Amino acid sequence: MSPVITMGPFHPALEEPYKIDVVCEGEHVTDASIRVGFNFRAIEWLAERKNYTADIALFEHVCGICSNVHTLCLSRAIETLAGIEVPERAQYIRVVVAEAERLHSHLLWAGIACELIGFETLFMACFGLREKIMDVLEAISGNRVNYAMNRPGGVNRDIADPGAVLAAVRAIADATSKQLIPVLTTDATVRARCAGVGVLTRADAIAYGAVGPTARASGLPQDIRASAPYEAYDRLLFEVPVRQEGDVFARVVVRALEILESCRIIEQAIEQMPAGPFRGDDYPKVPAGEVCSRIEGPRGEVFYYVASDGSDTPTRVRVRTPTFANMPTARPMVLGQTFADVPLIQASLDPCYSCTDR
Amino acid sequence: MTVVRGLISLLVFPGALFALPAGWFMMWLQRKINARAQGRIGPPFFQPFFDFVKLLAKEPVVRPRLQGFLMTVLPLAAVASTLGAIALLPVFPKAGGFSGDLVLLVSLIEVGPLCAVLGGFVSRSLYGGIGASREAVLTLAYNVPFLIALFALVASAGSFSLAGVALAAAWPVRVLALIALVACIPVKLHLNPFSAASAEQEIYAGSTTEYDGPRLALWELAHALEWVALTGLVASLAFPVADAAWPVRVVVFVAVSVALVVVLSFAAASTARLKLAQTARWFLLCGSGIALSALVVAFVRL
Amino acid sequence: MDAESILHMLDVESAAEHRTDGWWVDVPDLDVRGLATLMRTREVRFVTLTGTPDTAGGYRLIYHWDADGALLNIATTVSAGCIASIADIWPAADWVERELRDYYALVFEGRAETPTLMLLEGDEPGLFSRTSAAGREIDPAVTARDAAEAERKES
Amino acid sequence: MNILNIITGNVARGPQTVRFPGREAPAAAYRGSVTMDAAKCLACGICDYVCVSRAIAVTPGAASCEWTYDPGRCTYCGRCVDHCPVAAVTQAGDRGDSYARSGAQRATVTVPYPACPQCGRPAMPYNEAVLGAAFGDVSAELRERIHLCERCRRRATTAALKANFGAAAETGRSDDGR
Repeated sequence: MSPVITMGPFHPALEEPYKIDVVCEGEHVTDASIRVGFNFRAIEWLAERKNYTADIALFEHVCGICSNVHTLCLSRAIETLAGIEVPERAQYIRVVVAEAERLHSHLLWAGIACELIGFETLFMACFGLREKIMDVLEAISGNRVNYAMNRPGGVNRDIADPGAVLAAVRAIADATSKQLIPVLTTDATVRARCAGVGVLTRADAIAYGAVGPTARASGLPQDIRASAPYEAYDRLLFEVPVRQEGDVFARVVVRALEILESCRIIEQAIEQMPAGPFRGDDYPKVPAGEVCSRIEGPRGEVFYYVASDGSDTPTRVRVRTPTFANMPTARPMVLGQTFADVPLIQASLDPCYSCTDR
Repeated sequence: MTVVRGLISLLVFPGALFALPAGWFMMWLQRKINARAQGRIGPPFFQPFFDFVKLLAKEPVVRPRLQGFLMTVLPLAAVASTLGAIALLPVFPKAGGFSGDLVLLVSLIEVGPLCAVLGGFVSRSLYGGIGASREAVLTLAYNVPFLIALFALVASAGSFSLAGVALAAAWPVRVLALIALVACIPVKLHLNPFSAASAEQEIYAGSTTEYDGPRLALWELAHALEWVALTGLVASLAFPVADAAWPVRVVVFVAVSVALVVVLSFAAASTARLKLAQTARWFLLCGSGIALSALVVAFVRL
Repeated sequence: MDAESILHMLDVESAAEHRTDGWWVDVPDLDVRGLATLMRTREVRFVTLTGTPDTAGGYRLIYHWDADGALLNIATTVSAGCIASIADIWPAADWVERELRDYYALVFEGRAETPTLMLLEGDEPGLFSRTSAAGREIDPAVTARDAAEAERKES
Repeated sequence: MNILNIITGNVARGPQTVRFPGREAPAAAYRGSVTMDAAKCLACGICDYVCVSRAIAVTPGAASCEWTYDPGRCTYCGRCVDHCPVAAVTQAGDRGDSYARSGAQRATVTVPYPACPQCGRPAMPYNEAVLGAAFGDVSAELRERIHLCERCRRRATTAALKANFGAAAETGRSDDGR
């Protein structure tokens, strides 16, 4: 008898509703199927009925954790379509906010991964660090999660106190390199839970279209920030960490190294940031046409397609969130693994179901 | 061992009157240490007691009669047997005990996990069942070093009585055997890194998932008593103060037990949870290795 | 493999247009499966598939590919409401095909089954293209039964 | 054993938990609930236009304009504040009160239309800054006319046009040399 164990839609390992039916033989997983759609809000349909300014606020709410990537990607799509130049200062501010969001997202993920392997002390340490970057984001934008920073043609707010951002980021880089990374990479119990678990081969990563840290941990060096630089990324030095193993441990290491890279990027951006205007015209005139826009979110490539008929309302907005691409890879990852690893494996993708469901 | 003395050790010390508050205190201490290690405040002093009273006051879910009966009897049996085990602890090595009480103690300690396994299965919950099977596998695994270690002590002391073991076991054997015994405690108490049987992120509360109200309160009670029984066993074997007055013995017993709680709590706070297979492998290789070395030392000495 | 070589292999170089957001090409009678196989062998990453209603009552499908970091958008038109599935060649396309069925009731031929992705099991596909009997669009938040009820009350 | 460093650090530092109600004040830029100053409002409806969640509704009436705001619907994105041409809309810098009933904090502000200096009927509110942004150099004539209600303004404009045409016609006629 192989029992089907249902995880979700409500389960202590998941922050959001989704369902994974796991077929087990003993403790080993022989099959798995994933159900999403519990959070479906038809945001793409709504977007076709609201003007561009309201749409940016609408897409801010696709996700609670990576809200900035959605407004940034949509703003960039509108700018490309309307031919708007973004002032240089705004480009740097966008980079700072985007990387701060990556820090916050990766630290949140690291904490949850620790919690799933029962390592509560490390979970608290990660969330303590995350609190620092949340404070920075609140100081910049006035809110902890939905930053409302981007508008077509610039950003809504200036960074009033770059020194405080720099200090917080340095503290995070310091704690990450001195405390978090050594524990995550050398602790015997963490290694025992993560190394060799949930392997996604390079071939599977390509076939399933994996993006972001998931792809990079499987040996695919893809990063939109490097391959098609946007905003100020072409003027900033950073590395794209890639690992070949494809297991949970590789994904832990990739994200941990990305935390350090993000700190590096923010430091450079704050130092290079020129003075000047940071926002453009209030109402962009969007001509008829269609455009694609891609940026590298914390979880991977965010893709927007916007079609316009020249009015103040788009005719179609299509969003492909990173989790939408990454989530199906959970199936090849869990096959043959033990049931105890399933929560950790699905979490190692850094899944965001509200993003996926839209 | 007179009847009066037996009753006193069952009901007063180290039995119910002492063990209940002591168990709650140890649970509180573990949670408090865990919280402080994580930079949190932690629960108030009476929290485990409040939890117990709150659960007792809740109206239980109506169940089929046989299932309801079993789900009440099994935790009760766990409470009773653990209390019996505590009563046998050789806190006063010279005062009581009988030949072979070690065997009785071991079997009483084993009743608790056995009840948990059965309790998980009779609750007819998928997660309860998985928790129960994990509990069963782990019980098998840790009992290998647990029994070998005790046997090493017996071999060294040449006696199957707890008092004899406490007084006569050779120190090299004793240290090795106690290390093996201490390593077994986290499995029984569901503490990291050996807490696979109650991994909430995977299987909710494991074998007690379906338990509620007074029935869950009984499990909590059994759990609190297990704390006292297991730390007490190690404490009474580690520091047998044969010649001192009884208050000194009590103080030493309590102090060593609490010190053990502190050590176990910090160990739990600084580790992640190992998987079932990894836990079992650890006990069959490392745990048994330590216990076997104790046994070898015991026989070489003989 | 870079985008220009792919366009050359597809023999649509002349029709392709290079814009700031990547290459765009319209291929009305696109051999979707042939394209998918070519991309799979050349390791050109499948980004996603966009479906959008066109003015002629059909649907415009845009296959987005990532060729060495450059975006390659190959569009085709679906007038009969069905097109070949590429989910067996690209597992990455599985979810997006299911989603397009949910939104516009598009049929992807060659799939063993197309379960719902965003909708509940057994829901009518074509959520975004639902219109009432009077020709008005229906809010996706309103169930089909509620919409029929409201219409009956009005009339 | 780096985890032990974290643990000893935590133990040495003591609990980081903030006990209720000892909460830190929000950041200076905090985006709280929205308020509107009727004295500055132009009743243009831009806040309604940019509001994604329909938390703000601007309903024009005959003699005044109703501005309603429901914090329960608000996403606190701040678009209304950013886009208000006269800075009539502002956001509170604190977290506000909690409430139990849906719509309990709904606020309505009535923006009265000022009376027309000529006929006394309601006219549209006006603002110097917006006037400058819309027309550049504001002539004295325009400034005078801007306070009028729509009807009086039309009349004034017609009168002015007529006067101009009339003058032109007069001169034209005289030029004709009839």
